Amino acid sequence: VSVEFISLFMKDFIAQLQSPTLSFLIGGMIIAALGSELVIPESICTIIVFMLLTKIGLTGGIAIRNSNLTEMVLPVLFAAISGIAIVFIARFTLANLPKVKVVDAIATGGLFGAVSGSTMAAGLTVLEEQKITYEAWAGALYPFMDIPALVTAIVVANIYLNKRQKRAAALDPTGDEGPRPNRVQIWPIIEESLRGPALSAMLLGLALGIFAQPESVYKGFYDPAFRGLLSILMLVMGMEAWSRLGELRKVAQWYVVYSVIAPFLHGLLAFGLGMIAHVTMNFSMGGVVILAVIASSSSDISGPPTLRAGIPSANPSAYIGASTAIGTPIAIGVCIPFFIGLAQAIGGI
Amino acid sequence: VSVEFISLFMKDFIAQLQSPTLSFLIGGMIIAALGSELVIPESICTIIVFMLLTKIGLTGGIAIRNSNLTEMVLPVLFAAISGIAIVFIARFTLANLPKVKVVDAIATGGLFGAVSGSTMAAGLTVLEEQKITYEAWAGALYPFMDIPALVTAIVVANIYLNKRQKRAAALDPTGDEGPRPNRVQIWPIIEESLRGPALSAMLLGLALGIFAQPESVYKGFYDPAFRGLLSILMLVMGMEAWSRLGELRKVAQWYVVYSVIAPFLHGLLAFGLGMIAHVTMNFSMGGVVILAVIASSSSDISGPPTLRAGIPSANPSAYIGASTAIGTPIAIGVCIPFFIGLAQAIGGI
Amino acid sequence: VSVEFISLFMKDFIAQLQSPTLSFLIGGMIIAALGSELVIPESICTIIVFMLLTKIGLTGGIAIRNSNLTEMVLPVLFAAISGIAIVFIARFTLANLPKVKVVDAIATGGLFGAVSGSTMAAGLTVLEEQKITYEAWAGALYPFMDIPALVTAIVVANIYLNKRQKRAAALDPTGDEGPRPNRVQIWPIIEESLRGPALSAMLLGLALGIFAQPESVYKGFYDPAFRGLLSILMLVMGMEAWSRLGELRKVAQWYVVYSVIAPFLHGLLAFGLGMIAHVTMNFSMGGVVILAVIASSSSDISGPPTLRAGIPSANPSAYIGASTAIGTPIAIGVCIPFFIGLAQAIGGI
Amino acid sequence: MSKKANKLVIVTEKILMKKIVKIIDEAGATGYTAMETGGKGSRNVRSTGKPSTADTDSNVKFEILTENREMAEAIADKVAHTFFTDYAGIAYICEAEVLYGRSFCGPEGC
Amino acid sequence: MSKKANKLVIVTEKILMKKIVKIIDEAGATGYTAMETGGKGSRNVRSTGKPSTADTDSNVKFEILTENREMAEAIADKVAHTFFTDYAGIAYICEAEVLYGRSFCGPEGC
Amino acid sequence: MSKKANKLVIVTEKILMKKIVKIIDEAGATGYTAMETGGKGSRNVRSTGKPSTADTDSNVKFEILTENREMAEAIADKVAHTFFTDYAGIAYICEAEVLYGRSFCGPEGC
Ligand SMILES: Nc1ncnc2c1ncn2[C@@H]1O[C@H](COP(=O)(O)O)[C@@H](O)[C@H]1O
Ligand SMILES: Nc1ncnc2c1ncn2[C@@H]1O[C@H](COP(=O)(O)O)[C@@H](O)[C@H]1O
Ligand SMILES: Nc1ncnc2c1ncn2[C@@H]1O[C@H](COP(=O)(O)O)[C@@H](O)[C@H]1O
Ligand code: NA
Ligand code: NA
Ligand code: NA
Repeated sequence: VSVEFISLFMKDFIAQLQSPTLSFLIGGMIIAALGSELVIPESICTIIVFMLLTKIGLTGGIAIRNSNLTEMVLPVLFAAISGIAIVFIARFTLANLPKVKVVDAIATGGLFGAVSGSTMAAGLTVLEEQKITYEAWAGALYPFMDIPALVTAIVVANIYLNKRQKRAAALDPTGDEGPRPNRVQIWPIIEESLRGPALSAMLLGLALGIFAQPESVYKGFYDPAFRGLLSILMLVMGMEAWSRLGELRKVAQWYVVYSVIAPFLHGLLAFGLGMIAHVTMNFSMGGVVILAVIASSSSDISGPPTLRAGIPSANPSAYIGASTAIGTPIAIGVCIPFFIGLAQAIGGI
Repeated sequence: VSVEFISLFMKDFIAQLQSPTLSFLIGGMIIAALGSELVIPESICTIIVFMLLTKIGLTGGIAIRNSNLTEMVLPVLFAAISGIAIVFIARFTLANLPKVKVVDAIATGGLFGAVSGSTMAAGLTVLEEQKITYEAWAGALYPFMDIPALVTAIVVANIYLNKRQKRAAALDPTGDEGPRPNRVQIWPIIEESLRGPALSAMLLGLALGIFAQPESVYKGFYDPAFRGLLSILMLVMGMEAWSRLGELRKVAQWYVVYSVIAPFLHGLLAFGLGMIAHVTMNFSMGGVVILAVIASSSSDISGPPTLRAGIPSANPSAYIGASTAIGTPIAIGVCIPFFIGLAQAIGGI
Repeated sequence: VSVEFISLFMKDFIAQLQSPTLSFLIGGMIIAALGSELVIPESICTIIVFMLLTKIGLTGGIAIRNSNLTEMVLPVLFAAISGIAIVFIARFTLANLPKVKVVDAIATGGLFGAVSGSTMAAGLTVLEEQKITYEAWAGALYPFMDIPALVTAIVVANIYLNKRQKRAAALDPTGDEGPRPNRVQIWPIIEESLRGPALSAMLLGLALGIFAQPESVYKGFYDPAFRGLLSILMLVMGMEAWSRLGELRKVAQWYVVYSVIAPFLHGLLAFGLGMIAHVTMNFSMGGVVILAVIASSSSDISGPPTLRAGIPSANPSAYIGASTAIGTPIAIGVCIPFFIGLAQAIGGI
Repeated sequence: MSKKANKLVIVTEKILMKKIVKIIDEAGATGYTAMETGGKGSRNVRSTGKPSTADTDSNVKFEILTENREMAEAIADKVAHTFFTDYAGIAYICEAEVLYGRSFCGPEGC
Repeated sequence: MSKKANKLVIVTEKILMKKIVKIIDEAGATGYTAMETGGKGSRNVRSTGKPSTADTDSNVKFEILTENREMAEAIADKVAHTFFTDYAGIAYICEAEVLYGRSFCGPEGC
Repeated sequence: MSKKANKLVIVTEKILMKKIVKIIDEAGATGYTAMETGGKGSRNVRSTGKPSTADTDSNVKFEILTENREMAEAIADKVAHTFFTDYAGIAYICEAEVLYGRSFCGPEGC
């Protein structure tokens, strides 16, 4: 079995690296490494992200219209659990490593717990290329992992900072109270993430899919353009990944180790939870893969500004560098094929 | 009959609000109201407007090639009449309301008389979604209403200003002449409007449709992309409408009243004229609706700068606020369904 | 025969000016001449160029996969020869004309020797519109003409400048050496051109076509969008051409003469060489036309900055003005139809 | 006629834009001018994960003309103390002389 | 070597761009630098109906270096009197010292 | 507290951006602010063939705050001598007073 597994897996893996989605990612890293001056304008990236997430939302919305929501409960729950768990994993592993500031570690956990719309889009596309079916509403799991992760990270970080501050005040001979601890409001954080460009595009699509009749533009515009636009975005992410590698040098080596291992770890955690839903609620294997992929992904658009505002004292070069330069390419280029291979080998699909 | 009319109309109305075009407009207003940070880059809006109007022009041009122009005469004439009439309506209603500056009112009339390419595009699309036929050259009516309205507004405003100035000079004891009245040249205004990005795209498409063989790109690119791009633009206009509401607070309440009523009034005026053409020259009912829709629309791209330059002393917050925040959403979201419903109920299509 | 040729040719010529590609170019020049304020945002031009060249690259790459490379040898060789020859033509004709600075002339030669991706795209499209077949890898000839031309120009210019400097130093009574001649490194120039946005997009596509499986996005996205995007780019180039005419007035009249004649001359040279490949290696007539078209084209994206950096003392208004304002429209609007007509008349296709 | 003024310049990270506008307004400044800039300093952080294409739009630069130096310093203090420990930023003052500016000298001019 | 100069700064609405360039040229200035800005003042008007995404590109800012103060003031007067009653705008002067600038000190340098 | 400083402004062609950043860094400046500008001078060259839509983005403007005037002049000299014979460009100095700036006064403030 294990031999068959390996062979199946490797065969598959190579094949998937040749898929448009992944090959453009790799292509982007290569041309950036070769110092190409190719630039995809920011406005183009913005509109691509908008279209990808609106399309994912529309798909979900149209699907939800005629599907019983009870089967969403467990996956949604597991998405949230994964998002929260990932933050604590970082808190108790990365944060304790030498030369790693605790707040930076927590922020990094938050970013890796949050979801990257583009990574999810890549996952969905590769699944389709592999003719693996999944629940059309699977994309809608996004916010249920994204928001809990960001909220947890910001809360945990501020609790930590307040504790440290109190301790400092206590030791302080003058005995004066020092700046009073700032209490974290949770709702504003949730609001802010919901308002981010990526999530609001997705939720807009979802709402339109549920309440309006967007089928014509969906079939005629958003759906056909999806893969092509994604290929451009993958190129950009590849180039970005390379250009951000430098930033990582400024921070502790451990971030490199973390951002290589974490995507797998997080993905496996979610994959495991997904399998429970697969067995109990026959959540499709495709859905399990998606759960694993969004868990292994780390947020690129909305996460960073939210964390920057929520944990100002954390160093963005640390968490953004880790996720953009290593986390994301690993998630897209390695984890997607890996979890699909895993699903195929296990689920025999 | 009237019962049937109402029922027909309401049924229709709800259905149309679910159309991609209108639902994206409403979606845009809602997410803006919820404070979403979603942004569609300006460069994207620019190219979308270009493609929509080029496509409308191409349609018209290709159609005109093999259609006798005599049947255009009456609709064109009525378009011009509506455009001019709308300005005078504002001059004798809005301008006389308390707290409303006369020049502001005239400028507002000019903007509401002028045409919004995107509203027209929305109208054409909803007509197609409703399988209602119209003359392919109907889009070419645009400039014949747009330019007369802007020219009239600027001329009327300047005549008014000069009069007032003379009166002031007369009362002035020192009896000196004061700054001599500035005479308005009409041709430069026409030129300027023709040169605006929206109109020149439309006319370019028209010319290419008539003189070249653009069918291949038309069928393969401009036509298929039309609805999808329009949906994005509608989203933007919805967001804009909401974000401009604030500006209106700075100006007299009457602008709100005006911009709610005016689109209907203007549309009905044009609808009536259109019916004459329908009866006498059997101008299609679809064409009548388009005439009504462009009359109820107010210019968003080329109109404002033209008026700003032509009537500098008018307060842009007044006329732009009124048209963008209320006039346009009413025209797209209410007038389009309304006039289609009217046509269906009357014309029994 | 010659009568038949002329007739064939003229008939053809008119027809081709109506093709979407060329009619948009002409349309652009006209609306610019009429002072239209239409603007296509720079970010849109950038992404269009990216998509066109990626598509050309993909086509080539996919084709190369299953085609023996030996048949590419001769065309590649001829491409390089043309590129180099064009520089020397400028060096020994334009450079000796009154009021023309030698370095400016050499730079101009370099720009006209280099290749315009958009002109090539236009050529390929018109060929397809005319149902004329060509080797799918023909687009890959681009760099083999582009780079040699730029390198030659920069080398020749610097040798000239160093010579002149030495002479000056020699005459100089004080006999001091003066600034020591700066030696030209060739490799950096090659690197820089390869890194330019246009070429790297093309090479990226090529690589992906060869090593990955991009067929799905190629068929579903890059290929169908090609002509439409090209039509927009043609419009922009037409507008640019007109707006740059002014710059030419600042420089010697001879640039006008040169940029009218050169495209034909260069095209004919390459056409002749192409015919050799046609006869000896049965290189398709379509391929011959492409070779002629890229020879008659002059670089618009990557060429100028490379030359600006490589020959700082040359006046960009001279070479950019000449190529953008006259060279490019002639190449696209006249040379493409001309060489297709020629091929059809000669090759009897 | 003209009126002496202090021109306070603040360059900082773009995501602080709204918050700094708030501080400026609260300080009672008659207005401000804002533009996108890029740059490099002691901390050269990019505060978003968005692919940043140009190197000229990661920061925002504010120019605030104030009549008295106190207000300028008040704004600078508030901004610096609130943000400059955690965010990249610099603040400096130049002398200027306002010739026209309704917000500054009222509609009748300086 | 260097040359004292006046730096006239004009911030106003974008649609006036061409007209102000004309005034600057006619006044005989040797050049100008223009950039997109945003901002807020007494009248905070948006002069187009175009969806304006950023808050940093509704205005244009001109910087004009002039040798003598008269020219600077002449330009400011002309611009202010022609436009500032109806359009948003401000004009102020700073002192500067030009080190290099062909347009300013001729090719041989300051 | 505050610290007197010289603000060196360099406006030149965009394609020189990277090279000028290099010069600034080598000169030991603590930082710089860069932004896109357009403008007109004695040579009004467009140094690329790219369709340039706006008239406000053909140039780049650098603002470098330096503690001593020597460094400012050194940078200006280097830039001017290397580029201003062949490229459009201008360089001038203004006085400024830095209130806050970690790169400038260190983390503990000016
Ligand atoms: N010496 C300087 N001259 C001009 N601008 C500077 C200087 N130092 C810092 N800046 C600007 O201030 C921002 C923040 O600086 P810092 O907080 O030191 O990273 C930088 O991104 C630059 O835009
Ligand atoms: N106090 C100020 N400081 C800096 N810029 C200002 C100030 N007041 C006005 N401005 C600028 O001048 C423009 C026009 O001002 P106003 O005419 O007062 O609306 C504003 O949009 C700002 O960009
Ligand atoms: N008198 C001036 N005032 C402000 N900026 C100037 C002036 N002269 C030149 N510039 C700027 O410096 C750049 C290069 O000038 P030049 O080298 O003379 O073409 C121009 O593009 C302008 O942006
Ligand atoms: Na995740
Ligand atoms: Na109207
Ligand atoms: Na060539």
